[in-house]
Amino acid sequence: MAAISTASSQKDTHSFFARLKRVTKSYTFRVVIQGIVTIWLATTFTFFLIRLLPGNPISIKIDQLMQQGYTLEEAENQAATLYDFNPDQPVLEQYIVYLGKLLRGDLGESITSAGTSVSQQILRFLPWTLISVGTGLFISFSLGMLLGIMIAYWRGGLLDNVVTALASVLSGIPDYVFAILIILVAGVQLQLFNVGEMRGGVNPNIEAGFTLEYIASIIKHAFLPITTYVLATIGVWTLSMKSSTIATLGEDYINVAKARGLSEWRILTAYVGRNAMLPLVTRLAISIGFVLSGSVIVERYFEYPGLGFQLARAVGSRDYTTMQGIFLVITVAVVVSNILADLMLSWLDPRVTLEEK
Amino acid sequence: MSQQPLVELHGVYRSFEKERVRIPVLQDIHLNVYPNEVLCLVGESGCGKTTTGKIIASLLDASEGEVLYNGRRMAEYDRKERSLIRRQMQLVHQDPFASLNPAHTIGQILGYPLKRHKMVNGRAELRRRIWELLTLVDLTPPGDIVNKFPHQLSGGQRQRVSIARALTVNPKLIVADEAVSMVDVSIRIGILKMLHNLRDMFNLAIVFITHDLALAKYFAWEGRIAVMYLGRIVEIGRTQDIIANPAHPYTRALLSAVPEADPNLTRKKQPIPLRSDEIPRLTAIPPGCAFHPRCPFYQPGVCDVSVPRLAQAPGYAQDTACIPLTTGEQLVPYGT
Amino acid sequence: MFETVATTTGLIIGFFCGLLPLGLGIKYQQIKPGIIGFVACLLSGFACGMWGGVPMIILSTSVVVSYIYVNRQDPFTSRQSLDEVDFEESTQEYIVRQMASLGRTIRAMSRGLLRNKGGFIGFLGIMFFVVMTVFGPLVIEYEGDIQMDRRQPGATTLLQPPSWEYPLGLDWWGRDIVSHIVYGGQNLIITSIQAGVMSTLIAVTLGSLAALLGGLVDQLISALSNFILTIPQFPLLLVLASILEFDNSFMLAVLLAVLSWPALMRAVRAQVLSLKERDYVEAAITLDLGLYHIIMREIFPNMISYIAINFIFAVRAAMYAIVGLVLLGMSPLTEPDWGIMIWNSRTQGAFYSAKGITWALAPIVAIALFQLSLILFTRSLEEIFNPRLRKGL
Amino acid sequence: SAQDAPEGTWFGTWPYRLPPDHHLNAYADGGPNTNLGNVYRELVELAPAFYIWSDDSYVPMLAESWGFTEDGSAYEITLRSDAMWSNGSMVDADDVVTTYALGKLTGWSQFNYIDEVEKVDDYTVRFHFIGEPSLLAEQLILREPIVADDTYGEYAARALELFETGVDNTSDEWQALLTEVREFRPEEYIASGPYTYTLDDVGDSYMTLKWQPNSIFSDQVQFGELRLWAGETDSTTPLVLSGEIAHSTNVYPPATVETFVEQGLRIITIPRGYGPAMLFNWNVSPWDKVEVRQAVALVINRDQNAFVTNGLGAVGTEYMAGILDSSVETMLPQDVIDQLDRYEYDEERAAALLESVGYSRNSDGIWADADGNTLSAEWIFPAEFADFAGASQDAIAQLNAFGFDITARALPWQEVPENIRNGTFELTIWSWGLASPFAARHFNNPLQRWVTALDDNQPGLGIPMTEYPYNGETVNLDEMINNINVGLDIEAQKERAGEVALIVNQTMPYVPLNVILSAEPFNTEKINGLPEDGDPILLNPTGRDHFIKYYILTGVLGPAS
Amino acid sequence: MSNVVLSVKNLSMSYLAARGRVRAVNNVSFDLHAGETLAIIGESGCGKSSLNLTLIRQLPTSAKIESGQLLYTKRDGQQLDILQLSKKGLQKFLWSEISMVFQGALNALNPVIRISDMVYDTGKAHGLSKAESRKQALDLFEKVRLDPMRVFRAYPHELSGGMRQRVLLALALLLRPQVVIMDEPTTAVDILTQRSILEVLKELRRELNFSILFISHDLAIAAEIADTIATMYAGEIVEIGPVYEVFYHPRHAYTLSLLDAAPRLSVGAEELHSIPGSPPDLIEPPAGCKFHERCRLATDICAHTVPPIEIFNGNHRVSCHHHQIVRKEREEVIQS
Ligand SMILES: Nc1ncnc2c1ncn2[C@@H]1O[C@H](COP(=O)(O)OP(=O)(O)OP(=O)(O)O)[C@@H](O)[C@H]1O
Ligand SMILES: Nc1ncnc2c1ncn2[C@@H]1O[C@H](COP(=O)(O)OP(=O)(O)OP(=O)(O)O)[C@@H](O)[C@H]1O
Ligand SMILES: [Mg+2]
Ligand SMILES: [Mg+2]
Repeated sequence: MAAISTASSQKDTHSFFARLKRVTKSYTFRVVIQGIVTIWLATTFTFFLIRLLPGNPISIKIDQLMQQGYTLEEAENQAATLYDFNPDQPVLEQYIVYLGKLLRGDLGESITSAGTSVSQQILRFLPWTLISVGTGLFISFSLGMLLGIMIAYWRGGLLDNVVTALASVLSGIPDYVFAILIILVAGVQLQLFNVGEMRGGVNPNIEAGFTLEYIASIIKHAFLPITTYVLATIGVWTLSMKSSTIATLGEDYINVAKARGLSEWRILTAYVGRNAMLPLVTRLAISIGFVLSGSVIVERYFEYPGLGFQLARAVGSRDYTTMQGIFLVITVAVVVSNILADLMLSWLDPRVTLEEK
Repeated sequence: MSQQPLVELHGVYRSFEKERVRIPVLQDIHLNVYPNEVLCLVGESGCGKTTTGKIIASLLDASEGEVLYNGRRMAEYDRKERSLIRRQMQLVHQDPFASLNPAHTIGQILGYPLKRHKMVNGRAELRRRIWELLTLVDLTPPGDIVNKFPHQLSGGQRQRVSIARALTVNPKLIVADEAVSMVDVSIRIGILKMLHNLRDMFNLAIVFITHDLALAKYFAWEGRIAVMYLGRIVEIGRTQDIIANPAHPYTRALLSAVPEADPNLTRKKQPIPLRSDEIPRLTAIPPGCAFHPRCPFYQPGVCDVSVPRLAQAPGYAQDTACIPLTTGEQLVPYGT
Repeated sequence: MFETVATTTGLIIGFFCGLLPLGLGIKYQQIKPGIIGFVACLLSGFACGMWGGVPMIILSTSVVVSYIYVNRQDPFTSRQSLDEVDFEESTQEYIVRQMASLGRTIRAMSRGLLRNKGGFIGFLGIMFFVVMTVFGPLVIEYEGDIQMDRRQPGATTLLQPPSWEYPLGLDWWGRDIVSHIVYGGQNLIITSIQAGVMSTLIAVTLGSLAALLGGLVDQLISALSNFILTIPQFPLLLVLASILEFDNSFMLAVLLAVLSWPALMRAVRAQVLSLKERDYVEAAITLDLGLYHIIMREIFPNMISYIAINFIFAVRAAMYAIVGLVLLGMSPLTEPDWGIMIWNSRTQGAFYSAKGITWALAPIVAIALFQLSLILFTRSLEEIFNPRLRKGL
Repeated sequence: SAQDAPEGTWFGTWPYRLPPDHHLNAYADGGPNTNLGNVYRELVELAPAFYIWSDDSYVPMLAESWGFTEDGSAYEITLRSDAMWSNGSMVDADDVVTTYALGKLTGWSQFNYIDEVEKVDDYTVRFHFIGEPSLLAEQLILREPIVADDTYGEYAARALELFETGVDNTSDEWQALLTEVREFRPEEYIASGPYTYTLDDVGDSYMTLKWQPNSIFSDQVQFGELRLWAGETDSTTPLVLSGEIAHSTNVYPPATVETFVEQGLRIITIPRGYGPAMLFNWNVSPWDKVEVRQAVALVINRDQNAFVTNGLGAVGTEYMAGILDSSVETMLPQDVIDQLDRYEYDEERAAALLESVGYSRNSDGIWADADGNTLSAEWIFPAEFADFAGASQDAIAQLNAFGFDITARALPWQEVPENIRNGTFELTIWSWGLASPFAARHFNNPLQRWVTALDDNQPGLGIPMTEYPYNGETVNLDEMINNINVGLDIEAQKERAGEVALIVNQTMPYVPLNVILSAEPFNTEKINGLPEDGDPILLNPTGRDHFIKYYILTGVLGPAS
Repeated sequence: MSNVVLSVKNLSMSYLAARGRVRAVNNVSFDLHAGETLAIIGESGCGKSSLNLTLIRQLPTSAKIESGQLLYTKRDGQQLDILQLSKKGLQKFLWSEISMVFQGALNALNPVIRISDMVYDTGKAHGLSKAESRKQALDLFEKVRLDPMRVFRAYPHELSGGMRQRVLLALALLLRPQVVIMDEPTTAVDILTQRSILEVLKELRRELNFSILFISHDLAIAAEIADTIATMYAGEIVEIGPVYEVFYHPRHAYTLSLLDAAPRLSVGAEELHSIPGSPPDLIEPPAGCKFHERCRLATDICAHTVPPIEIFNGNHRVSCHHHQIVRKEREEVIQS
């Protein structure tokens, strides 16, 4: 019986259905479908959610104008025609229209800046978040790994005690506190840098381009937010890496490698480091997704033109379409970074094969 | 043996679904376990010994085929009876470190089943029973043991606790899954002897799972051995018959490969060379006789075509699953 | 939770509760544990009245009994053979024995607490905040109203820098910042703990269910957690916070819990899946000990340290989120509250004023210290719940 | 003229938006109105005239002369003939017509008063009134910046064509054109003022307005560029502190202002034109009872409340007449002023009032009626506005000390007006008064703003404006307010304002707590030419009539040497 | 026998534990000759692995070598004391002179890099070029009956347990050391795989002529491949001698008990005995002969006096008070 079934299953592989079955079972297919479904669900959820927010773009605008000293009459008349938004349209109808556009890759126009597409806005602001958050995460992850390995390898030493204590302290403080403290202490009190010059994403009078000056300016401006992100997250990475490394150090292959006379560097990197970082990769991916949405407060303090900054503005003015677009970006980022984590894990760890997962 | 078997496995198949791949672990197992007998399951790692043991102990269900307990299927019993039947089949695990909950004292470990199944009345009787059980498995003085946590005991002591725990519910059958392979050589025999004693005392049947043939031989000298290969039983019969006169090529290879604790004996042994060292994966079991790619007596066109069934071969007392043998042919080395 | 904060009645209750361990200690010459037991009863009675005193009687008496019991031979464990053993024991003896074992467990746990230096410092930190919120009000009066009379001649605000009279200075309303630090932790801490408890509960329940039941339930729970994990959390919280208009902080705790369980749920599920496969669980199944026993006695005790640690992390995360929400202008909490202090000091520009900087920093420091204590404390938790370190019953 | 830009730079702040949200279309959100605000926009696009508050007069900007026509049915302005746009074309009547054509299309409030904008000759434009002429309309006309025909002409022409056909603004054609106008993105910002900018000048942290030579003010101004730093209060504070900024229009909390003073910055205090008022929901008992409201007014110490609101930058309300105290003298007749109840702090009088409507203190010291209903309520306030939040918390504390039972709830600021509109509140705080020389506008906020100006399904404050109970009868308060500033007879307007003021004063439909001043930091190391304290120009409030606008244009302000 | 390669003299080592010093290796002396296979047998926890780690100085930081000499003679006759080597010197020395195959092949290979990388790493650390390493490795893979090219490119998880064990063997021989230490190299593998590894090992030994220090608790394997057997108990070598001597004429009660506890496959029904009790605490070992508490031959003298070391037939070294009784008993058993 077994003989027959194996033989026939080999024949099957050529039929159309078998191929279809293989496709539906393949990693890529599954991941893509799952990702799309998740994104759709999350999008739908947020769509209805944000329309439950009190106030709508028009009334918010009126109140803003009046805050600037316009009379109600003026403010209302101005605001009423400012936006192409009909608050009385049924939400379901809005949703269907939105979804239809989304399927065509159209994120719609910003409500509070008629004529500007949400994609334009996202293209404008996303890179800055990516630069700052990405670099921050990269630095804190790599530095945390390095420190973690080091203090685990020389555990019990002075370095270990100092770094562990410091990491514990750092991991106990929220990021926005770092943002405030950096500005206040380093900027205003100690005057270590010029607060004004450090704001924004790049110097205003620099030509955008692939020039040294431009890049230097980007780095300079991203410095403070990056420092904030690094300070806020490095402790956790260091401590996690430490415990992961300690676990790895107990493995036989490390002892064998030592006995084989390998250089300490080689052992530390290819044998300890690579194995110890495996459990951290998944967590790295999760954080990538989350920092995008978590940077609201920090970006606000540094006037950093990232997605969080724009999101805060959009929420404040109830710019539904922009909010929706940014939420979509964040959702996609979470989904994509999870996939990336899988890929990275399968690249780092040959035991993981995606097809089987 | 005309006795009513305790457990009967009729054409049992078992497979596991792992990451969307179906792994056929057991195929077409026919096996009876009789009261008070010793049955040894031997075979290489991953051949399905534990799975068989768990099916016997009703810890796992068969995917296909019938399992009868006392002649009836589990489903035919009512709730109460089922619980009783379950309890009559106990399993002793291989790893004495993992089989005792580190959070409980030995007294608690033994006390829970006693209390749960109302085997005792009152605290005094509970303590008396625990005492008896510990004495029974040679953990004396019991007072030293009851209040200890598992991590405070040695491996051998823990294994004894496991056995005592199995005894709390008055079982009829104990499946000892590699019960001594993780305890020290020097104390293995002690535990095995104790198992034998308990068997006599309580009329127990013991299914002894091991990969150590010498140990199997020692323990089941009066009983039976079933040799498994890739999810099938390839040979089953009285221990003495199999050891003296192994039929299946796989059994022969095994027996010839085992080193002996005696320099003269072991250096004189002639191992039967296999055609390949590679064990096929369960997901790609060779067609026909699963052993044929490695079998030194492989007969093309016979062995790789149809699956052999257990049957008595001429000249052998035991049952074996080898087509050439059961059809009365002589085994000739492949290629000659 | 601390509703019966430090009353005289509590003190009396605590005093009488403490007499039992003290008396026992004196009678059996275990003076030191007796006195410690007395003090523990006194303090906990003082802090929480009946709710603190009575449980503490049991705990402290057990500890004292465990010291006394060391010298007595257990008839059960001391004899060599079956015939000599007297298996009968009176209920009283039984209770005493059980108490001794409870006492020993407590002692083992406190040893675990002391073993890790960092963890112990964390514990002290937590205790500091607990004592501050519970007993602080005895010493320091809460100032909720504006104190116009503290306006100094010519001053344009009521802000004052630290002085002997007001060690942390005065806030914008001229109120003593110390009083707000002392009173302001309660709400935040309790809300965070509520959120932590709920999210841990949800995570543990759903995680265990998913792992134990498997199949469709498992898939549904996993899908739900995936979904929650992919929704952008922080903005979502922001939106929900303004939609739900929290009337009490409990709602906020619920919301935080609902959003934060998935990560822990996954871990618990994995944990239960692996525990489920443990041999001793299988043994319990063959012994037919029942599902309840398997979950509560076999699986749970081995997860407790993991759960406890994750509970701490959940509390931390909740506190982060609450303060973050406050900073974004969702301030569902009313004064006194550290988060609101940060908010107020920020809107009043205290960060940029030499007079106000302590107002701005005090709550931040308080929160950071509390969080740090929590983190450090997790190290001790591991030791406390490690059964390997518990010696004998 | 081939002259060079002046040397200096003005450092200001404004929370402008970043591209791509930032654009140059004055008729859409995200355009100059948003990005330059009412302070800086007129430095790019001049209005016909600038208003001086101290003597109620206009000084010319684009216009040369202005005034009502003889019969009063129209208003006429004549533009200066030498005014030029930055692209070289002249500022003429066509620009005005264009400005208003699109204004009408986008629904400007000027068209509540004017009917038609007629080009008389190249430099003269006539505005025809719908009804009676009014001084209010005059101000609207004179203070509206004029946009360039070169930029908007095409759309204006189409708008005018559309108006010819007689369709109204609900029609598809109208909406289609409106959408087109909204989405229009001018490439160049054509300026009549001495400054202009391109989108390249908009940076993440500041934008730069650059000098251009063609304006009538170009040779007067002393700054070669205006640098506007982005950001709201919290992110600009460090900049002010580090001396980066010459002047900021942001609202800084008093503690920060105090620090500014310590840093050597000059603080100039000018009117802001509003203050916090305690608002009642009239649909919720007992807040519809005049005695209760009066009692409330009596037991809040308004000076203390002002101090908590904004330190020395707020003044407790004195006259309680619904008109900003600074304007009471000029807007009301003296006999009315004498009759006004000042609601001095008086617990006994308040207690008597409450007892007169059946309240007494219960055992907890809380006021309760015969059925035991206490005077309890929830008070919502905007969390982000430190001043309003402070005022609320203080008022609540004071009321509770007297025996009310009020709980506070902070909300994101956007939610407070939303709740007011929907009538879903009991007590709250929002602004009262307005920086306007017209009494009607003072009364408008909050009386009309939160009642008659709302949609039909929005209960707002629940005040019966058209049947307002007063002295045992009802009056149409709404109409009374609307009529105040009609016509050109100033004395009659005073009388009418007086009647309303008395009603407000005696019935306390809301409690005007205090008036907030704008304490603005100026860095004298960066600028020169600031007015001395007490200079009449400092009566100009912040915002649209901010004095720096006038001083920059006329070159009074210049860089510090 | 020919010249001595490794001479261990009075080696003692202990671990620092919470309760005190764990004397895991106690005054151990033996000589390992060129081409000789020395098997060390003993119960779990008796210090076999600790001895091994001490020889190559790969002990954890909590361990301390207290005394002794490890004299090693290089091929060119140069003699050195391993304990005196500098860190650098040791790095060069290990693997090129002494290499080892660790207990538990599963974990001895880095799971995330290819076998080839591990080969290159090892080669590079000892000055071999990539090409040389590769050539050597492929050659050795061939010798241990692996498919060289496939294995060379594989990741560890792609290989079966037996293959991994052989890879480790090949890796150990990469630099042609004189001595290979093997710590239970076949415990975790199946009988047939174990057989093939043993065959490979024998072949390699014949071809490459290296000495083996073989650590095992399996008497049978020791019986099969060892030239000399050393019995270890509680950190001490209690008996050492040629394999036939030790198996057929043992002189230590512990060795005798071990032999009594080892089942043999081809012997039929046997009477076996386990050793009662468990190995002594290495922190506070018993006085006198450390085995006396578990020894059925023990007399008073055993409890007080440490038995002297006695040498029989020139190379059979024993320390047991009752060596004569032992010898007699065993001979009786063999006779029967
Ligand atoms: N729960 C399970 N899920 C998936 N696969 C399983 C499961 N249990 C066992 N298997 C697989 O079934 C096969 C046989 O397992 P089993 O434990 O019965 O073998 P065994 O003969 O006892 O091996 P060993 O000697 O290693 O204990 C193995 O390949 C194993 O991976
Ligand atoms: N790092 C360590 N610290 C403290 N004690 C140790 C350490 N390693 C081993 N020991 C102890 O030293 C003794 C000898 O251990 P070792 O591992 O050498 O035994 P073994 O004979 O190799 O046992 P097995 O057969 O189980 O491998 C044991 O009692 C063990 O508990
Ligand atoms: Mg098994
Ligand atoms: Mg070992």
